[in-house]
Amino acid sequence: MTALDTLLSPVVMFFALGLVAALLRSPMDVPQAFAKGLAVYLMMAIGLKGGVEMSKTAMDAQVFAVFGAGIGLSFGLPLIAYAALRLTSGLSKTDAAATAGHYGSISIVTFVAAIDALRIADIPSSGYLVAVAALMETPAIITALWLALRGSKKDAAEDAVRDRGELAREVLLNASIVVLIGALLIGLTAGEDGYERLAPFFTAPFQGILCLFMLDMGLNAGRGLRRGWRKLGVAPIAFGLYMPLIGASIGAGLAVLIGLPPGDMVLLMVLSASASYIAVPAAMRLALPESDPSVYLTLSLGVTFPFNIALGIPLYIGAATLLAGG
Amino acid sequence: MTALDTLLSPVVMFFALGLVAALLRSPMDVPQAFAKGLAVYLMMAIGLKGGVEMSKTAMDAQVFAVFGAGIGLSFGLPLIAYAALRLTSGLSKTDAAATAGHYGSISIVTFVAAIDALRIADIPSSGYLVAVAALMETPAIITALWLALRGSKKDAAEDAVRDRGELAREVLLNASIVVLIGALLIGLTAGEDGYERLAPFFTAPFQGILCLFMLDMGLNAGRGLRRGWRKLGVAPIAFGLYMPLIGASIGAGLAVLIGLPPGDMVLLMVLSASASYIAVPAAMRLALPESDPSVYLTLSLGVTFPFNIALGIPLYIGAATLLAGG
Amino acid sequence: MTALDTLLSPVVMFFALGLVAALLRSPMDVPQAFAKGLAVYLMMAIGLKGGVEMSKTAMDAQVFAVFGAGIGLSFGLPLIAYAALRLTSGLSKTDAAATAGHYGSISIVTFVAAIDALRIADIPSSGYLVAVAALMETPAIITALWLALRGSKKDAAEDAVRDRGELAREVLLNASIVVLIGALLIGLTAGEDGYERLAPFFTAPFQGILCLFMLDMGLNAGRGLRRGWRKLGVAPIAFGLYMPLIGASIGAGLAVLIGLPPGDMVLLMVLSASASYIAVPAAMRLALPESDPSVYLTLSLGVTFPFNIALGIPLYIGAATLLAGG
Amino acid sequence: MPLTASGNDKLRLELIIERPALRRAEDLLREAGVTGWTVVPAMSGFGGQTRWSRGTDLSGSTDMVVLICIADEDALEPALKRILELLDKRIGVVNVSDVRVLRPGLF
Amino acid sequence: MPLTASGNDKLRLELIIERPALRRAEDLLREAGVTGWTVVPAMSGFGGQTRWSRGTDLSGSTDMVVLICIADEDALEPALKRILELLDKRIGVVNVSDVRVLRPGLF
Amino acid sequence: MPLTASGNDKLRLELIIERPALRRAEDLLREAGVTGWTVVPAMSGFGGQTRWSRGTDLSGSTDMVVLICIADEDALEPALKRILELLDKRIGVVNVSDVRVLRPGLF
Ligand SMILES: Nc1ncnc2c1ncn2[C@@H]1O[C@H](COP(=O)(O)O)[C@@H](O)[C@H]1O
Ligand SMILES: Nc1ncnc2c1ncn2[C@@H]1O[C@H](COP(=O)(O)O)[C@@H](O)[C@H]1O
Ligand SMILES: Nc1ncnc2c1ncn2[C@@H]1O[C@H](COP(=O)(O)O)[C@@H](O)[C@H]1O
Ligand code: NA
Ligand code: NA
Ligand code: NA
Repeated sequence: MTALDTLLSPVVMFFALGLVAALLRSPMDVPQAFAKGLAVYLMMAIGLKGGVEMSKTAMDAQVFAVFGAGIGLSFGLPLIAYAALRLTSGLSKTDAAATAGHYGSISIVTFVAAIDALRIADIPSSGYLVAVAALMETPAIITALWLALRGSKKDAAEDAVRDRGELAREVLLNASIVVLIGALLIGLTAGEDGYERLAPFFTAPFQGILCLFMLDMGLNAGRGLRRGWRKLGVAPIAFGLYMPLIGASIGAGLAVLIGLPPGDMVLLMVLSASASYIAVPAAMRLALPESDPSVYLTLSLGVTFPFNIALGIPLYIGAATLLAGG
Repeated sequence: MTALDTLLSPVVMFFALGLVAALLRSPMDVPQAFAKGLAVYLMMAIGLKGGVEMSKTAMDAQVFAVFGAGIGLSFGLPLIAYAALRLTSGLSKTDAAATAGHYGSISIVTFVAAIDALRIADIPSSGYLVAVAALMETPAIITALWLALRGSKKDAAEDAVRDRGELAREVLLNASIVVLIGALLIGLTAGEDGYERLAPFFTAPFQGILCLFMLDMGLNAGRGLRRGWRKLGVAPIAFGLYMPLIGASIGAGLAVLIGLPPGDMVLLMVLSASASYIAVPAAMRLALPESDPSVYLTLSLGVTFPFNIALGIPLYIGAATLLAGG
Repeated sequence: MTALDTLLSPVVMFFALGLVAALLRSPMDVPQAFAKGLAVYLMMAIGLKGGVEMSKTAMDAQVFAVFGAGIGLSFGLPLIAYAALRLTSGLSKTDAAATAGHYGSISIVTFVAAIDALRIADIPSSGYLVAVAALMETPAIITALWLALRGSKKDAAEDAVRDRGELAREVLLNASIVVLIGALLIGLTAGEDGYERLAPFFTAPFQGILCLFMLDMGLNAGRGLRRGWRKLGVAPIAFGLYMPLIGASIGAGLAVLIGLPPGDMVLLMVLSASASYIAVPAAMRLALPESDPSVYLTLSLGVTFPFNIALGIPLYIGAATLLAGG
Repeated sequence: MPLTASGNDKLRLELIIERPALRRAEDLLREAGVTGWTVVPAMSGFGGQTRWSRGTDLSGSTDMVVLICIADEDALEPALKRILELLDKRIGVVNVSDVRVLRPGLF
Repeated sequence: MPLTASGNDKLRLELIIERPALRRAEDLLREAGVTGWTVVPAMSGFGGQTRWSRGTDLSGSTDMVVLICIADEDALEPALKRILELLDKRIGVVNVSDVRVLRPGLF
Repeated sequence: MPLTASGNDKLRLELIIERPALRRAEDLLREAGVTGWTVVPAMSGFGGQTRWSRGTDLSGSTDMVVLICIADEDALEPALKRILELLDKRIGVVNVSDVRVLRPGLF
């Protein structure tokens, strides 16, 4: 059974190990510098592999349709998220907008875990979805800022404008965009041949390094949750659980319209369902300093990330095989 | 010849390189965050491998006998160490108790180096000894606290009790216990099949990473020795050399009683002979702040660790092949 | 075509990626501790491989001639560099001497990139050039100090003498010398057999790790350049571009005299052409504190390093095949 | 001791601020003509209700830093007014104390 | 300048303490009602006889940290008494100085 | 409060200096009889014209560190004279302030 296989994959189990250790207040940690280095490695690896795969197939209309869908999802999902938060939770306009932005953007680690799960389930997927992931990082931030600053005092908007240059750099040139897009292009140029020489570093140890990284993610998620959950009411926590399902459903709908094969459908669902915890919080601290980081960090890293890793991904795989494989 | 082979193994030579560089006051260092990350890797690797091996064999009475022996050694060895230190060295009651605790507990890097040496010598060993290593980390701390606080002013004991929660977490949930036990369970669940996918990360580069880590250990041991040796008299330094032999002998005796094969006997000897320099010092700073860290850190990392790596392990392998293979 | 192949090798492209990201002021970075750890790995890897190769061939007169040539180049090149700088740039005596010292010493990462380029071009080279690299690190520093302190007030010279011990340790026992020489000796002792067990860590992932490291080098070079170029006039920047060519030419001349095969000639040219940005700046801050680090760091890391990686190495390979293969 | 000479009295500004706001604070200082400062990374902190510690937040956006700036009162005063504005919506703590310096000409 | 207004005077506590004792010190501060502090990691130090430096001791148990706390005298006084007790057997150095703050209401 | 007792007044030296010069500064302090200090790593800084930040310079030779030393005026005075000489050609900033300590006997 796919779902159980995924749940018992070493990647998920190491995440669970970290989560449990943090909830029990273990003093252990994976040094931040080491984990960040591993994150750069993971992004290089999926970028290169995606590029090599893209070098083998033509860019047809379907690919551009998925690019468009991804950008549309990133712009649009925060609107739904904002409405849901304003209606159900007591969050302020600013906090709701900032949080909504996280759910339009993506979590690259969730994406990587989904690629791993697809491999276990033996479902093929396309390399260009790495590009879709990079394209979906940023648009959500624009929607979030628009939601927060619309009709606000001149003051706040002015602030945001003054920091525009810095914000643009932070958002368009952050590590994941630079490394993903860069490695994708390098993979495209290097092609199958060039990749072969790099494969011993980038293919073979991928799963193992992902395990080590997931252990750290579990520790982070658990600590975030332990420190932040008190500040969150029931409504925001519920939002962190149902919003990925809304995102995944819309992603799946678009994938069916475009006619994507099941593997690619799963990845588009995962991108829609996942929430950012690196690029978007950094942008929000810069542009909306009065927003409360403990709300969005706890939700995206402490609630939505574990949900997607443990339950979401198997669920999306199940749904996609039903929808596409029918 | 086994002993020379071990001495000239790259793992031992890189340790020697670091040690010599530090004694010559080289400014070089391996960044702490990187070395700590590698340590987590090493523990994941031996935990997973141990778990996979355990998944293939039944847990019989002998296994439980070794668990019991390990726990008993960890509780008991500090009593011998304490008596030796109080009789021969001028160390205060607190310092002697704190130091004794280190020698009941274990050094996981020494254990890993021993596994490597066994592989060079082509002697098989069992996966469950990783669990024994984890079990032996903690009991010694309880003995040390009892030795130090027995009959002391209400004050100190009260302190220790007040921090009990923190101490328990520090001691029972430290990185090596969490990662060793966690990876062992994950290896058990994943079994041979799941491990195959992880093997490229966890088996192939193991020796190389161990070399890199050993270079750092050599630097640490050398620096610790250079800074701390002046504070130590001849008696404590002698203790750091003969105590591992006492520990190994008792470990070997128990192994003979249980009827362990030579590889497992070596590992039990190494666990008994090695001294902690991560978990126990942290616990002692917390529970016995008036103890002097430069005594126990210098002894365990600067004296006993190098002794075991360079001379102890080949010696224990030789003894075990004599005793068990006779 | 060799030159284009080298330019489009993943290693060079990842360097370019980092350089561009830094020039566009991307906030991304590879954690320093992680990059430093990778650097130790790279040096261990080339040291070990060099040592294993040396264990297979005899040390003949030619080898010692190359050792002598390397030491001579390191002592001598700073004299040329100093003259060039004093004649063309407005740099003070101290700054010119300090900068000159960098160009007599070597950049180990450039050396590693050249080994990689030789592999792509399928040109063999000898292991003992790793030893030449280590030998060339230091002599240039002595020439630089002599140039700077010659005829200076007693004061400055006295300072330099007072710190002699520290300076000697900094210079003779820095990370790259310790690790290169140490790993070389370990590789020599271990020989082909011992290396086989380490190969999965040290051979297979080499290129991939070099890519990751080069991304970081690109970021560093770009940032150094962006911050420092304003302080530099046209003459020093031109020096950073023509000095490697001078160095490479002299290196090539000596290689022709000694009768080196093309691969070894390339490596000697690269060592002569490259400039230090780790060992020498550290020594200069210690011994010539009044020298301006932004001059020599910007030149060696921001100008000469990228030049060698992108254009120099293919050029030297082309020249060497002409000269030696003619 | 040279420390008691006149002109040696300076102010020491210590600004504990979240890392994303650091660049803005630095720009303000530079615009106000302050000639130097040094930034030290914090590893954890507590503020009324919540604890943070470096490494738990992967984005680093809640990390705090400590900016230390030695300056003349004349240079610092205009900078402080603008920093007060900056801090309005930001997380941050600022304190100023009297210090003596050895090389007064530098500031 | 707002710095000279009354109520702006606070104390700055600087506690240099070994990392394993940090949590206890923080608990004492919190129990005494202090509302905020920031902790900065040290990289090395010297104390009479021995030098330590981060990274040599793998357990990190001899690492020192610097806790900076801006607070009212009223809040700090009870905390200091208990910290003095804590330091009795511990390794640590504590100093207090006078500072002025910009937003006095926060403390 | 014990802080106002006589003998509690000490000086706090804060030396912001480039890392390669740290060992020399420490030697000077030790020779002058100062009994303890703590060093904190800086992550970035600005000084008139150029910004530096840790990690960009691979040699670490332009990294700055902050040395904090609590000491008696008597012990510090001779040390300061020599540090002033050291700083002559070096990059560095030094300030001294008045603090009160809890355990005056230690210094
Ligand atoms: N009184 C204080 N003294 C020193 N640092 C403080 C103080 N109050 C707050 N901080 C720092 O500012 C951060 C955010 O504070 P807050 O906005 O109150 O949550 C804390 O985590 C501390 O690092
Ligand atoms: N006077 C002082 N000023 C600043 N830090 C100090 C001082 N004395 C001791 N320390 C710090 O406290 C640590 C332990 O000191 P000690 O207990 O004297 O060995 C030292 O390594 C320093 O980090
Ligand atoms: N006024 C100041 N306050 C604090 N740190 C300073 C000051 N001036 C310089 N620095 C530090 O000293 C370094 C070198 O300064 P400079 O020699 O002026 O380039 C800077 O990058 C800062 O880290
Ligand atoms: Na999303
Ligand atoms: Na033991
Ligand atoms: Na050179």
